[in-house]
Amino acid sequence: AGAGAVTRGGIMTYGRYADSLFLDPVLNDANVDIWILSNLYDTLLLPTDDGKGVQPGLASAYAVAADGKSITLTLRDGIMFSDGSPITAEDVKWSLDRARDPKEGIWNFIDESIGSVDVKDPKTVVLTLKHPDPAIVAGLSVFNNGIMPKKLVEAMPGATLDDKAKAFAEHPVGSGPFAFASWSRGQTMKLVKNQHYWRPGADGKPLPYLDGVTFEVLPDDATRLLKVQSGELDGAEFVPFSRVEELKADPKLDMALFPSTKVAYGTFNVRPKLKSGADNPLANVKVRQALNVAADKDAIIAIVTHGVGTPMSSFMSSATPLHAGTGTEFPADPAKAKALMKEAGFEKGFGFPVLVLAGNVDEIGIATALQQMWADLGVTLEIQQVDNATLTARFREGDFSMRLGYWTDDIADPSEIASYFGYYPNIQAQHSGWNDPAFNTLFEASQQELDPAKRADQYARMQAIYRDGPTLPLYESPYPVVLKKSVHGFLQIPLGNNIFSGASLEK
Amino acid sequence: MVPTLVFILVVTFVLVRLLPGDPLSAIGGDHVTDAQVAQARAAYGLDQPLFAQFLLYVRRVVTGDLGRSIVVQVPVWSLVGERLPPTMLLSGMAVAIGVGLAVPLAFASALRRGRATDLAIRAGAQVGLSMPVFYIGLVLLTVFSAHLRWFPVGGYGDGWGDRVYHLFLPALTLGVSLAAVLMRSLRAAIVDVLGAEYVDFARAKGLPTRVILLRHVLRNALISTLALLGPTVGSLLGGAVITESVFAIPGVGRLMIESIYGRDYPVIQGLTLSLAVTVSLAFLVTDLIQASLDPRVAR
Amino acid sequence: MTGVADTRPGALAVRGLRTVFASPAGPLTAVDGVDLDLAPGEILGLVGESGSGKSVTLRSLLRLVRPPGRIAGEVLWGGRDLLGLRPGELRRVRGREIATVFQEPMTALNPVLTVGRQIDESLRAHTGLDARGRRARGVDLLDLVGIPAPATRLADYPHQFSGGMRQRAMIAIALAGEPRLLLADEPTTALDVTIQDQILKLILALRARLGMGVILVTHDLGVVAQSCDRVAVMYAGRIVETGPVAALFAEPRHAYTRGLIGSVPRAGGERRPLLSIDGTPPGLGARPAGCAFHPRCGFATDACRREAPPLAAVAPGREAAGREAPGREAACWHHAAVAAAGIEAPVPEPA
Amino acid sequence: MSAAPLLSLEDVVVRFPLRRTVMDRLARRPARAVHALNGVRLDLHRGETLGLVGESGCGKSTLARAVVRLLDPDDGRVRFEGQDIAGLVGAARRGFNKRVQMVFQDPYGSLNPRMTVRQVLHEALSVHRMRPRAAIPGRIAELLDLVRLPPDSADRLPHQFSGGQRQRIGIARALAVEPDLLVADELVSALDVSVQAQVVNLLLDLQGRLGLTVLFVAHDLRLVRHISHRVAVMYLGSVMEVGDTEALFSAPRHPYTRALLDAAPDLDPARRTAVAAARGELPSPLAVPSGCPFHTRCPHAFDRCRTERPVLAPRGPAGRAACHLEGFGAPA
Amino acid sequence: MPRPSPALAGGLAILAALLVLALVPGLVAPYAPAAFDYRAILKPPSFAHPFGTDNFGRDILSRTVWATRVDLQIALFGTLVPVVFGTLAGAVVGYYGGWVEALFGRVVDAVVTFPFLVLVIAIVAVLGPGLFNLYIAVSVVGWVFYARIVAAGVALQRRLDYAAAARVMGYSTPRIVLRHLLPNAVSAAIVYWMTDMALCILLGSSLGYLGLGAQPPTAEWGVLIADGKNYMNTAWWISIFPGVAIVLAGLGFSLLGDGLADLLRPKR
Ligand SMILES: Nc1ncnc2c1ncn2[C@@H]1O[C@H](COP(=O)(O)OP(=O)(O)OP(=O)(O)O)[C@@H](O)[C@H]1O
Ligand SMILES: Nc1ncnc2c1ncn2[C@@H]1O[C@H](COP(=O)(O)OP(=O)(O)OP(=O)(O)O)[C@@H](O)[C@H]1O
Ligand SMILES: [Mg+2]
Ligand SMILES: [Mg+2]
Repeated sequence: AGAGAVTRGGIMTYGRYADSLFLDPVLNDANVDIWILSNLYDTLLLPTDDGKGVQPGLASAYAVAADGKSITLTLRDGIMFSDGSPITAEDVKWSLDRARDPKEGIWNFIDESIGSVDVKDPKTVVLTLKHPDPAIVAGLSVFNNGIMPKKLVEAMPGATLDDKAKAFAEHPVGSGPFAFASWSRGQTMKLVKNQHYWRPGADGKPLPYLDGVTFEVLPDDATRLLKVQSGELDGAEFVPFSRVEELKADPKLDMALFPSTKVAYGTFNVRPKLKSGADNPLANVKVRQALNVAADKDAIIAIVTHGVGTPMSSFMSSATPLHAGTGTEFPADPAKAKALMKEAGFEKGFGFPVLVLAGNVDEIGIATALQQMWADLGVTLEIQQVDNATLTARFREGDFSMRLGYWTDDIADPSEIASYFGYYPNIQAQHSGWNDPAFNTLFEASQQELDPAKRADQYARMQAIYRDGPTLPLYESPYPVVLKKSVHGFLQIPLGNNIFSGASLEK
Repeated sequence: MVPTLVFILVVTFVLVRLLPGDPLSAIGGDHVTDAQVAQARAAYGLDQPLFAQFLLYVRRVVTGDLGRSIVVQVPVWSLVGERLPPTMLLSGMAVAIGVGLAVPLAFASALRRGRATDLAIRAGAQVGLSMPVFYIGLVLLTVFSAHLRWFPVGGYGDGWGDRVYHLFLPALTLGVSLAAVLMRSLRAAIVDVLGAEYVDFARAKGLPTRVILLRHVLRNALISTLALLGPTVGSLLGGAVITESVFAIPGVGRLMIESIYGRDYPVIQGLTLSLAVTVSLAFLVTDLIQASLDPRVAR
Repeated sequence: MTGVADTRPGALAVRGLRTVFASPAGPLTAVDGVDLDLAPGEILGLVGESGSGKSVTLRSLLRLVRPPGRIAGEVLWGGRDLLGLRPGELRRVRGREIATVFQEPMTALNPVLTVGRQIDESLRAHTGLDARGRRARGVDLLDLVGIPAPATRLADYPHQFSGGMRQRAMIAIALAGEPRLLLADEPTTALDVTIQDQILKLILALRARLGMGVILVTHDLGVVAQSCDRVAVMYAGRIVETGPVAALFAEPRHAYTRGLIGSVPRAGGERRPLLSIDGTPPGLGARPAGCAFHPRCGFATDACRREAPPLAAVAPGREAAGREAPGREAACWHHAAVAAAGIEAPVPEPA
Repeated sequence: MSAAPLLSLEDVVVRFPLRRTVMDRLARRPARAVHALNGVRLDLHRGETLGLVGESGCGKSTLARAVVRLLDPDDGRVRFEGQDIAGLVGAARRGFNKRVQMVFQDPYGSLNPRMTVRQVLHEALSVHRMRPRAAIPGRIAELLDLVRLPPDSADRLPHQFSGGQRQRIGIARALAVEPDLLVADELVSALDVSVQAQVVNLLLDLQGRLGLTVLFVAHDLRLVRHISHRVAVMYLGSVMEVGDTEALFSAPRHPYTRALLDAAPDLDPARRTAVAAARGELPSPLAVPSGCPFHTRCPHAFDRCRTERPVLAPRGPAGRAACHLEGFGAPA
Repeated sequence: MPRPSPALAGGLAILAALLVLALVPGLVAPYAPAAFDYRAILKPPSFAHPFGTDNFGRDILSRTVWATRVDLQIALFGTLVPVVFGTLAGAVVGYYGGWVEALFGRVVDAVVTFPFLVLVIAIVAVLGPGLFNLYIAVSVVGWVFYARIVAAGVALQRRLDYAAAARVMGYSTPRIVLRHLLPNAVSAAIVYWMTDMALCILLGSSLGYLGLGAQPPTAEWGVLIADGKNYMNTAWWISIFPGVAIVLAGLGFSLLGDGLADLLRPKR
């Protein structure tokens, strides 16, 4: 998509696999919302297109104090909400205070380091930190720190702030490039161009180029693609990997594979005893390593992603800042696997179940392949498909042997994945029960480390330690999006955000 | 009807709470800490004893308040109100198509009993019965929407005409298996009725064949087949779950699955209740139609 | 063999009527060469045991037998062969010239249509009346068959009528086309005696008034005695004996007729054994050779086992009386012996 | 016949409540009931055949069923050898049924289509321990002989028999337990005259040989007259007249009996009439007329008949009739 | 013994063939049902793989054949408890009528109005996925339909004279119900059973679509069809052949049902 001659106007229709739940940046928690919220609510800073850094947003500039304990943000001139009312420093303070309130939603961990938000003057907001936080700048570009119109929210009916916010979320007014127009749940959501958006486009006039975006909810993969192929949609997300080749060959379509932070992995329960009281062979690191090297990642990539993915080289994706791996993590080595099993005393093998998300083709594919690959070790893997709630509940209670899952970063910083994957005090390292004091210490130190080199070193060591960790790293995969050839400038950044502000439709 | 509804309400209430996990485990995913879970449970009153929760729920239902969805945070009433009409329209059209297909086929089959037409129709019905709904749907979509472009690929449309147009293929999908079921029963009924003495009497009266078939045979044959229609509505809703996914129709079938997966207790309960009422109404309507066709059950 | 066919309007002559049903086990002959004559305005009773072919005979006249039944022979109605008519022509005969009444009014009337509607459709098919005219005629017809308050009863459904009224309604429907012949298949068997009595009297009155002929199928010899001019006795798909009612009842000429009459208890014989017929009628597929009745017959001889007797005149001299009072015919080699045995004598055991 | 009756009905009342539909409830129609038996009083003497006639729906079958305890009266009682049978339970009830048996009207419905004749009889004999196990086959052969079924019929299924033969199987089943009283409900109504005669002859024969008491229910006056010692005439759940057969048929003392006799088609073609014997139709048993139930159709009805219900009172030497016209039918 | 009807013969032949496949799948299936061949992924039908291969390179012919065993099991075990329990319950309801029948009517109402899929999903969610729990789920609901059919049949038989005769004979209630009424009332239920078995397979496939049916790598027709869903344009053979198998089995059951209906109809 050339930047030179963009065409303006038109409504882009985009097929989604599921509908949004609700449009409040603080109270919500699901990717279906997160990935589109930035179109409605702008943040002070914006993630860069490669997902690894930040760029100015509603704040035209920011300055981190030398001690790292405060940040001064300068608001851009003339910024307005989509209803035309000005965005004030009060709105910013109110929004950030709500976002960091531990009683509101589940994303406040991003703002955990903020001690207070103060309006210094109508154009300046100062964040005072409890401790230096290398991730906070990136955090300000995350959806939950989106800026909302304080007055409008508070004017909503409802007894509590939560009630008001929920009512507001049904017809939100935001600061992003698009404004909410209408929503038929389960069917379509219509966004229209925010006439007051600040950001200039390539032609010098404000973004977005499009007059609007219409999301259509099409849960069935085949149907979603048929709708693009028949020309009824301009684009669709979540193309099944099995269809990528076929769509690439279609001259009318543009099969985009956007780089992502998405990783697919397995998590083992490493507690010595299972919930049932039985001994857990997976507590033995040698067993885990044996299973790891027995799993042929390339074969899995071939089967599941039809060659679209790449093997993981660390527990985090190579698109995540401070990623430190080289080459395939645990390359396939059947002989070594057998040896390791023997060392561990499980020459004869054993059996255990794996939880996969019911109906998820990728997870079932992975599990089926693993089942076959591990059979050579005498390991019998029993596949149990469960729904998401069951999966999470059992996971959280430590009532599992192994599960499959995938992860994408929400913030351009490695701390998010590290805290959830390895740092025991947060959620017991993915509820696996893996508790490595060295990892924990390194992580805690890295959370306050402002020197990028030192922090990089800490992360390199964490990633090394994690090789004895509770996961089975599998593959990284891009976001497969199919677009009509006439669509230009649409972007899904590695953090998942769908960016429509730069998209345009060729007439 | 009321005792049935109460029974269903209690069963649903207990059942959904037996499900592992809760609304928060469904939506929070990997990001939620134990403290956050506890906090949210308290906020929704899920930490209360089950019985207390039930009393509270019943008290609210009696006043017409079905509560608010935990997952999408809208009142259950409006959610159901939005999602029920597409499913009703879909089912209605499916019934119309099913009956529309079944009647002529049943006649053709019954009148040419044992001959090639009959065998072909019955074999077709068997295929219709044996095909999974999602497969029929995808085949129809591929052929009529993607290749021939006669119909839109899924969706619900705006305005009545457009909606009927959008729902035609999904209704056909459901209608095919419905037609197969109805055809079989109607064929048997027609064969029966053709043997009835009043058909002989009608012929003895010198009536034209068309009058005999439509006025005497069809009407009587429909009566017994209609009895089948009520229960079919229930299974139609089951089939709708998958059809709605394949054709991207914002109906209650999909909402039900989503709510179960999301453990959205208020929505599941509200939906079950409204579906039960709908099905009961469907039974009532079939009873009424039956009564209008059959004076013997009236009075 | 019966003589030349009567070709006057309103006269019926049946010649060699055969009705065969195809079945997996081979053809089943339900009616096996029936000859019948009916003068205009005459009431003919058709009696016989269950399964002897009375109903099939009656239905065959109007080709109302359904597949896999096949009809052969001649049904001459005013000289025209009904079996050769095209469907459209046949429809104009059915209901208009020849009407039918069935045994079970509850099953012969369509339960989901009002009685008025069922009369109306007949009127529509057979008269040129407009809607108002048909309604008025419908009221007249119900009135004619003795249904009180006919105007209000038109809107009723059959189940709202009593058994007797249903049978009257069916007769009213049959009369809609002003037929010259009424085929009545056991019109009173399902009714109580008092109602049966009323319906029979009604049919007699209608015959007198409209001058139509009637074929009355029944089990009940009493009904025949009380309402018919002539009677034909059927056994195993054949007519075994015909004749004027009084003569035939007084002096049966076929062993089967004799057995039938003797089976009916009569005053004075209380608590004494009846003159029954032993055994059961033969199945359709396995009709005995010769006279079909011979296995149950006390008079049977080798001749009976060998050859089937033809239906032949048995009272010489009476034939000269002409068509209006055709003479007696019987299909029995031993009709003289049977006549001589009388109906009071004990049954001879079959040989 | 002054000895105590074998069985007596004392003011037996049976009602069948109609199910109320939703519409009935909405329209607040009161619950209605079929009045099947309205206080029937009748005695059955040892060794006699009592014929019970009446038009369809008058309660004949209901009475028969009350006698064998297929249903219990809502009021009044049925006494067998003086004992109220309503109180019999368990073994006593089984013992009662062993002595009071029934044969049914429908030759097709009254036999289990999946049981051979042998199974039917074997079950009856073994459940009631009528014979030691080893003697059962012999007894089955005896029974078949008794009802004149060929010996090779034992292993056949009901559908392989004709209607008359099936009724014989029903009789054999009843006789297997050697009852004192046999209730025959329309035993031959579904059969052809010729076959009727066979079964009637058999019944007459058995009654004489085994000393059975028979309650013979039928609507065919000729048959009832032929077979019965005494006859009871029912109308709308009440007994209108009861008396010795000969007296009742030659000089009926109730207008209803008269009408029934006149309506029955005579075998003699010479006795034709042009006018129907009875007018009107049977009233609905849901709304039995007040007073004499027959008054709506009775040519002799007068005011009293419409209000006061006549009781069964002696008429003539051995009969009773329920009619206000005491002199009706009396020899002049 | 009368000649078996063509329907009965045809149905039996189809099912016998399927039964043979179920018992000795190796007879026809050239490969193990779960054996991968990464070199032969998504291959169209060929001599080596007559029905082609799927995305794991598994042989569709072998999987379709091996699935016969699973699907016949589903048909049988998914309906066994409903048939037995439903029949007995129906006998009781049909015999006693009255308030028992009224109560049962309520149960039927509730079951018919209750969204079945909710129940299945709930049961599977509580007890875990897999065929056994699928059986439990369909049994919880399924018995009602048999009970309804049998109850209607028994109520009909109960009114016939032979039932009255059995009571007059002084037989005990269990004897009357089990020996006399039930054998004459079950034929409709048996015919329905045949249809139900076919429906059960189909249900298994719908649940397979939702991931609640047979678990991988078990080959099951419905799951096989669902597996092929994403390959309809590129590898039609994945779902066509199992689809044919389902139709065939359905045909077998339905023919058998028709044939049995003829056979079981009591002779008159
Ligand atoms: N459609 C048919 N297919 C085969 N056989 C038939 C058919 N209709 C009648 N029959 C047979 O033809 C024979 C004559 O039947 P028909 O009904 O005429 O007897 P019927 O004398 O009227 O007896 P009933 O007094 O019982 O009415 C019977 O054996 C009957 O079974
Ligand atoms: N189980 C029942 N439920 C409701 N009504 C019944 C029942 N049994 C009989 N009746 C009604 O009771 C009345 C008497 O019936 P019953 O069978 O005793 O008459 P019947 O004299 O035997 O008649 P038929 O000659 O027709 O056999 C009838 O109106 C009948 O409809
Ligand atoms: Mg007949
Ligand atoms: Mg009776």
